[in-house]
Amino acid sequence: MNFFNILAEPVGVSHYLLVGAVLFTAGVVCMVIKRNALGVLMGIELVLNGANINFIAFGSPVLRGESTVSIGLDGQAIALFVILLAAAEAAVALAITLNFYNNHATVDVDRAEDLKG
Amino acid sequence: MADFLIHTGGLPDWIAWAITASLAAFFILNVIAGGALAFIWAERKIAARIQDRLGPTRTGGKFGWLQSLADGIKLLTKEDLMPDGADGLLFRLAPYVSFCASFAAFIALPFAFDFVGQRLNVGVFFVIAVLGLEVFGVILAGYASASKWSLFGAMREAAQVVSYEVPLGMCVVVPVMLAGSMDLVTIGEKQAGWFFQWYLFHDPFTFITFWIYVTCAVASVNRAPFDLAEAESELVAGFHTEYSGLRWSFFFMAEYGSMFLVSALAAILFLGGWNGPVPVASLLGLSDGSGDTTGYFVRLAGCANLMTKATLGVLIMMWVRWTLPRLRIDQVMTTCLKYCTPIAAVMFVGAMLWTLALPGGFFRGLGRPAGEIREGWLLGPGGMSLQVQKNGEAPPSSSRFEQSESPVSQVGL
Amino acid sequence: MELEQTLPILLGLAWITPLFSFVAILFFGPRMGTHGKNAASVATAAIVCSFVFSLSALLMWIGVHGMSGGSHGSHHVLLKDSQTVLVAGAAQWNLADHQPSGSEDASEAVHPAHDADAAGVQPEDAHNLHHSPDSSDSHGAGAHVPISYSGDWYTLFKVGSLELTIGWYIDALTLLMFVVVSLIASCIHIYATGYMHDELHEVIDHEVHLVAGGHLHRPGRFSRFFQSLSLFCFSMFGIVIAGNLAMIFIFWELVGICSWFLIGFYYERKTASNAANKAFILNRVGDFGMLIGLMALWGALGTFRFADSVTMSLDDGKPVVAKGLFNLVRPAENDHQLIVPDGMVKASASGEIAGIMIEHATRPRDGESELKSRISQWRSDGLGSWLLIVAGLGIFCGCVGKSAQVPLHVWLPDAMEGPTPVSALVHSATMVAAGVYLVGRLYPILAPEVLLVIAYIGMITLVIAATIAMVATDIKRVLAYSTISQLGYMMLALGVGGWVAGLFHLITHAFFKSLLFLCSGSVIHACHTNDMRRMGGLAKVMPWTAGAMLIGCLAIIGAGIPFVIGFSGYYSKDAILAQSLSFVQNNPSHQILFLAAAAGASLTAFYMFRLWYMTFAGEPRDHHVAEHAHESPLIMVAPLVVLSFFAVVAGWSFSGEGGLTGLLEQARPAGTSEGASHGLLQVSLMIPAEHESHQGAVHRSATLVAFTTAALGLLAATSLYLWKFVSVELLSRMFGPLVIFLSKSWYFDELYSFLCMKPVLLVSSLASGTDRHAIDRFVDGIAWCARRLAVFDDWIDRFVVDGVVNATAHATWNIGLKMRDFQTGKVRQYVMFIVIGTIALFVLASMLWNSTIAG
Amino acid sequence: MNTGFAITTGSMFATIISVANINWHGMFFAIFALAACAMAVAVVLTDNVVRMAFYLVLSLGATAGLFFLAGAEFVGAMQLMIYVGGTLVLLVFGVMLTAQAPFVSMKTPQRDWVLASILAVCLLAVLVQASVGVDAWRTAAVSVGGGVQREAPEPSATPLGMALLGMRVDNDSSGIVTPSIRSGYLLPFEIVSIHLLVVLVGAAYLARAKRRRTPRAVETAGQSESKEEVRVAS
Repeated sequence: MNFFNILAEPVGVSHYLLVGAVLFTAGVVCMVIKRNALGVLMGIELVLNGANINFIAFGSPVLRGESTVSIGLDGQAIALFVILLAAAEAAVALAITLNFYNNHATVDVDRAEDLKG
Repeated sequence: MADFLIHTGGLPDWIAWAITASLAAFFILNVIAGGALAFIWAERKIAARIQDRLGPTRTGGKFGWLQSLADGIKLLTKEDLMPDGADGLLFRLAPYVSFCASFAAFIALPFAFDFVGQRLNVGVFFVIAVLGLEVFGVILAGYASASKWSLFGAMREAAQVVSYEVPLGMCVVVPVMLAGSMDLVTIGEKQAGWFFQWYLFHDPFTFITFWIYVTCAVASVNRAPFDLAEAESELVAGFHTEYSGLRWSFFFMAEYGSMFLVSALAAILFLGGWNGPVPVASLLGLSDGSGDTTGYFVRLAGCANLMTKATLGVLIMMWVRWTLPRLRIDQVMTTCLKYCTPIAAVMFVGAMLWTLALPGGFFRGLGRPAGEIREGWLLGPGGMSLQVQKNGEAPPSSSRFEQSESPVSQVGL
Repeated sequence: MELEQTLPILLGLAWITPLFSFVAILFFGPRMGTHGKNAASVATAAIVCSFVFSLSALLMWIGVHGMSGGSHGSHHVLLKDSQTVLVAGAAQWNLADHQPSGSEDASEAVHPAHDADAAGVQPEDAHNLHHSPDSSDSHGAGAHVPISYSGDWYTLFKVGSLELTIGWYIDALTLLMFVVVSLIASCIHIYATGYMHDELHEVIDHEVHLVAGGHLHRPGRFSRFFQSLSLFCFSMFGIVIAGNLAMIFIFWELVGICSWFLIGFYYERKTASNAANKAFILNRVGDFGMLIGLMALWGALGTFRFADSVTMSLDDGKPVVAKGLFNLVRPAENDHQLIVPDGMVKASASGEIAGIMIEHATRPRDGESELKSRISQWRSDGLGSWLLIVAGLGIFCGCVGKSAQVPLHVWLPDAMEGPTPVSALVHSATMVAAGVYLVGRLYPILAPEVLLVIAYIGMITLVIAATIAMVATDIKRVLAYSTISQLGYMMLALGVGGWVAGLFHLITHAFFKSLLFLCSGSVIHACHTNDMRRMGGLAKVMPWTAGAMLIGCLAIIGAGIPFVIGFSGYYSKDAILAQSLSFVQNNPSHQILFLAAAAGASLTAFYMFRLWYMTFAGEPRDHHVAEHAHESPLIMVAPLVVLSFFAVVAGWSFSGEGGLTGLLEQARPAGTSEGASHGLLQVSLMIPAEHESHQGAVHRSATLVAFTTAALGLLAATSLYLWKFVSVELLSRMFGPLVIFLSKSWYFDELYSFLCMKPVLLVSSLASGTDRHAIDRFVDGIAWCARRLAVFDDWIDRFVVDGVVNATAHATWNIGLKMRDFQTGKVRQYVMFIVIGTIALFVLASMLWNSTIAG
Repeated sequence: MNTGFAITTGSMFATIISVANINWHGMFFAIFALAACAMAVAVVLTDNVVRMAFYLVLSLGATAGLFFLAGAEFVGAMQLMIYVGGTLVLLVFGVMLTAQAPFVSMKTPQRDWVLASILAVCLLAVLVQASVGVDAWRTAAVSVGGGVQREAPEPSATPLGMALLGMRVDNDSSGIVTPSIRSGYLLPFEIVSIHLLVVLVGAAYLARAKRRRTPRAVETAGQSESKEEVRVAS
């Protein structure tokens, strides 16, 4: 069907997926262009949220409650775990960043190229 | 009310819903703003009394009724400054973030059992979470105003609030467990009846939990003795050092709003919510559930109940503030991590065991987590079955609140 | 608690305790106290425990069955006994079948056994019960059955009819052996604690001369000594308690290996290690014969069990009786007289059986019936009796090896290389006793011909060993040869039918021989030499030892006031002589047996007192030795006292028929107590019943002969070595060659080296020659080819393989250098790569599988 | 293309503001979705780290709103609490601790911008195609919005909690309660809890105060002290 009709239709999973896609892309771009390690971290958070939106959308009782392909509650559960693990990841990543900052006196990820081949 | 508008007023639905929603919002806003005015006045008087002074006496009558109103006007007319070097955008946005946070938390707070902006079935959780957002505005303010005092204040507040969310959450979980629901309305309903039906008196553990909750609540709205964020003796005024005028007053409203909020939460979770100590209504044979006008007035009475309890809580906070000395940051952290958290955890386990041991609690009809759990759900894989017995009447979430369904429930906010 | 349930427990404990101490010392020995000092206490405690256990077992036995010989009991006693056999057979704890617990198993097993024999399920017992009265008045105590309990602890495995079990066969003999062995072993342990104290610290072995000159310095092996000692006792107990031949064989070999450990204790000494090897190898030679015997028995009879075993059959609760060896060879139907069992008859008549089976191939049942009818006839034809004889001889071969009979006796004198306590243990109670014990245990299945052979072997051994002992100068060697000759006595006694006499002598000899060895040990300990010619006059220095030794000598020569009282040896040796006398009277053609025994008595007296005089009496010949000599410490003297006490009283009988002989009578094999048992092939051979030798005439004359011969020997020794009427040198010069011949111990070693070692060496030199000249050449050739090949291979390796490998490596290296540039170390670029990859993948996938992209 | 776009946007507004019955769900979805996307883009576009954090907060908050709309209240609240309340506070802490003047805004070379934008366009195209491509996803199953639903809100937290306890009590697609169809989440739950504990310890270890030779040692050490506590608490 026409691509732009999406805007004319009642809200369905695809709309959520669109939002997720935008967030995901934004996160990736953020990871790519931010030189600040914390910026990269935020990019990661954005990416995770994009994924989360997809999970929620697929598992949502409101959107696809009676649909046969709904993953039902699993979506929410997985989203929950994603959130928790994101928190953990943020803690560790931040710790690493601070360590890097303490050792290199900068948070510029371009300066973190000790592994350069 | 929306029904009333639709059916009798013959308005189209969405206008009716819009009117209702905006009315509710207006009501809540007034609770905060007017509450803030009243509380500021009350605080000044109480502080004065405790310090053996008189406090405001002139403005508006003998007791200085209009003192805080005058202050408000002064603040409105004041020029608000922004230090150069400050991050303009964040500096401007920060107060509104705080205020919106504490304002949005009121959405899920029931004043009587269907006087509620939006009846969320994760109400408690929602309130706590949104309340936690308030700190963000503070941090932004502290950072944006390019002053190290502000920054330190913000840091402290952030550290304190975020860490105090842990024991706070644990304390909140206890009544949630007893009621078997996170829906504030359900929790309140569970405590209907005489005052000894309140969760405060459910068992010794809940009793202790209540006091832990009070401590953590005071800390999480960073009032004295936990007001490290605006420790005027160390940091000039903490995170709002650079603020003045209207923005400053927004911070203040946010603070008083959240004070009132946590007090109301305490009232609902532990002190029976809108149920008075004596079930007058049911004694008179009025069912507050019925949608007719008497029921409406009964709900108004319940609303008054809750207000009273919450106000009492706020006054107690003031009293504590002007009585106790301020803690050091490390002491604050110690209190949270070394004392409140373990005690709360123990209380949680204790209450759970208590519920398992005597499901009736001290008195019949209590401690039955029957809120949202249906029998059908109890036969899990492997025949795992919880020690849950269902309430006599149908769970409130299913039958009793049909006509009181606010339109906002479909739109999610 | 019933006796048949108590005894296995007690004796089993007594048996297993030394094993525990062995294991304990094996693992923690060196850590027990300083230099493993407490290992001695552990081992001693263990052996004393087993002594206590076995003593209490013996006392319980006496409490139930009394001390009087069963053969003279009245008949209802016999009925009880025969039932006891049944019950004991039923009450076996077979751990292999899944009975919940021993006791209830026993209780449920007992009742079926009773009503079984009431219902006459076992015909032999029914027969036994009914016919005992008339059989009794027909000939003496015809139906006498030894009281014995047997059973199994554990079944190792069960293949067809072969069933190896750890079982028990307990009768008075077992109990006596247990008590004696544990008692003597305890004394020896205590003694050894003192004797081996040198091993507690660094030992300088003066008999080992290193190539670099000087003597060997080695750490002490105190704990190791006691560890081997404990294992030794454990194995001996195993032999004694064993309920079947297989188990006996196992522990037989264990004893062998223990003797190897102990004799080779000072293994740095060439002589010691040689002696150990010699003992072990000679025992192996004997055990080969024993294996043959076992195979003959099992192949023909299909069981190793001694006693009948009653097992509940699985389909119906009825007890199933599996006949044991004894009951097979001496069936109760036959009044326990020895007949060739059916199995052996069939085995040796296999040809005929095959014929019968073929002609009745269509109707096998008739074949069976005809077999049954023909068996007795075949037996009367004498088929199978050779099999029985071979079995007996084979097993006796093992005994020859173990208890050092001619021609396998040469290991025993060399075994003196071990520490003296070991010699005492080996020669008194344990190892050499094992052979005699085995002959006594298997007595029921030994055909008269076998017994005759045993008798002759024993006689020859007796004389040869005694003559050698006359001229030996090493004090321990004298004792060793005397041991051999005493063992010869026992074998002789058993061979001429003196079952009780032989085992009685075994026990008494155990006491006084261990006493003698310990005494010699303390002498050696005092003088640091074995050579009697350097001793003399030690009686003044070490009175206790001298006294104990004197008692030992008197006991071994069987001194006593005739018909009144005497040392233990007096009774046993008299019994032997009497039995041989009655045997000779019955078979005049074998006069030599009695004469040799009598002569042996006087020789014994001679060399024993020669030893005593040369050691203790007269003047010290070597002052250097004499002034060093001293009395041994108390811990070594106390066992001497204990043992000498037993050496004196062991033979006394307390009330009428009581005493050791009475107890042994209870264990006498069934059917040996009544009159003549005739040979299978040579019917004229007749072995008299033992109690006939107790008749007045025979016994009296035997006693007199024994006394006179012993007195003569004593007189000769005294006149030669104490009064010195004739100088010994003169005599030895007169009989020079004879003396040399004797002191070379009849050139047995040379004979063996000529007969066995020379051929072996020849063959081996031939083999080595072939090896060196033929095989090595071949191998070298192959090696040469291999080297050539290797050179070529090396070339290929270097130029082809390495070339490829290096090329690959180089290529990889260059690629790596190229790839380096991608590894920028910039996180953001990595992310970018990831995303690009993802997109590429997605596009690729959508192109390949034409998925629903773009609607 | 342009015209089609205009038409469809027009039709969109028509659908949203239809006087007869206003599609609240659609409206709020539009609000939240636009907020989330705009804020995410803002995160990308700003150079100032603190503002990035601020925009991120708003974006995530809007996402939480979307969760609420989608009927996952619990997850939404969780998002607010943990993400916005915890993780981001943590992030802002990091920002402030490392916010020396040169690092607050670090310029990215133009080349990267160009590359990234090309990349973004491709990725977005792929994702959008994927999300719009499937027809089954484009129709909302239940007719949300419009008429007032009379039945009580379906509890969402309890099935989740029971699932975390290892019991599945949620209706599967056929609508009947069949607990044993899908497995619970007890094990993942435990694993995650252990994981969080490990992470706490590890983070505290990584960021512990070390003695260094650089003069900057003192303050960073002092700050990392207070930061540890926050991390433990969040």
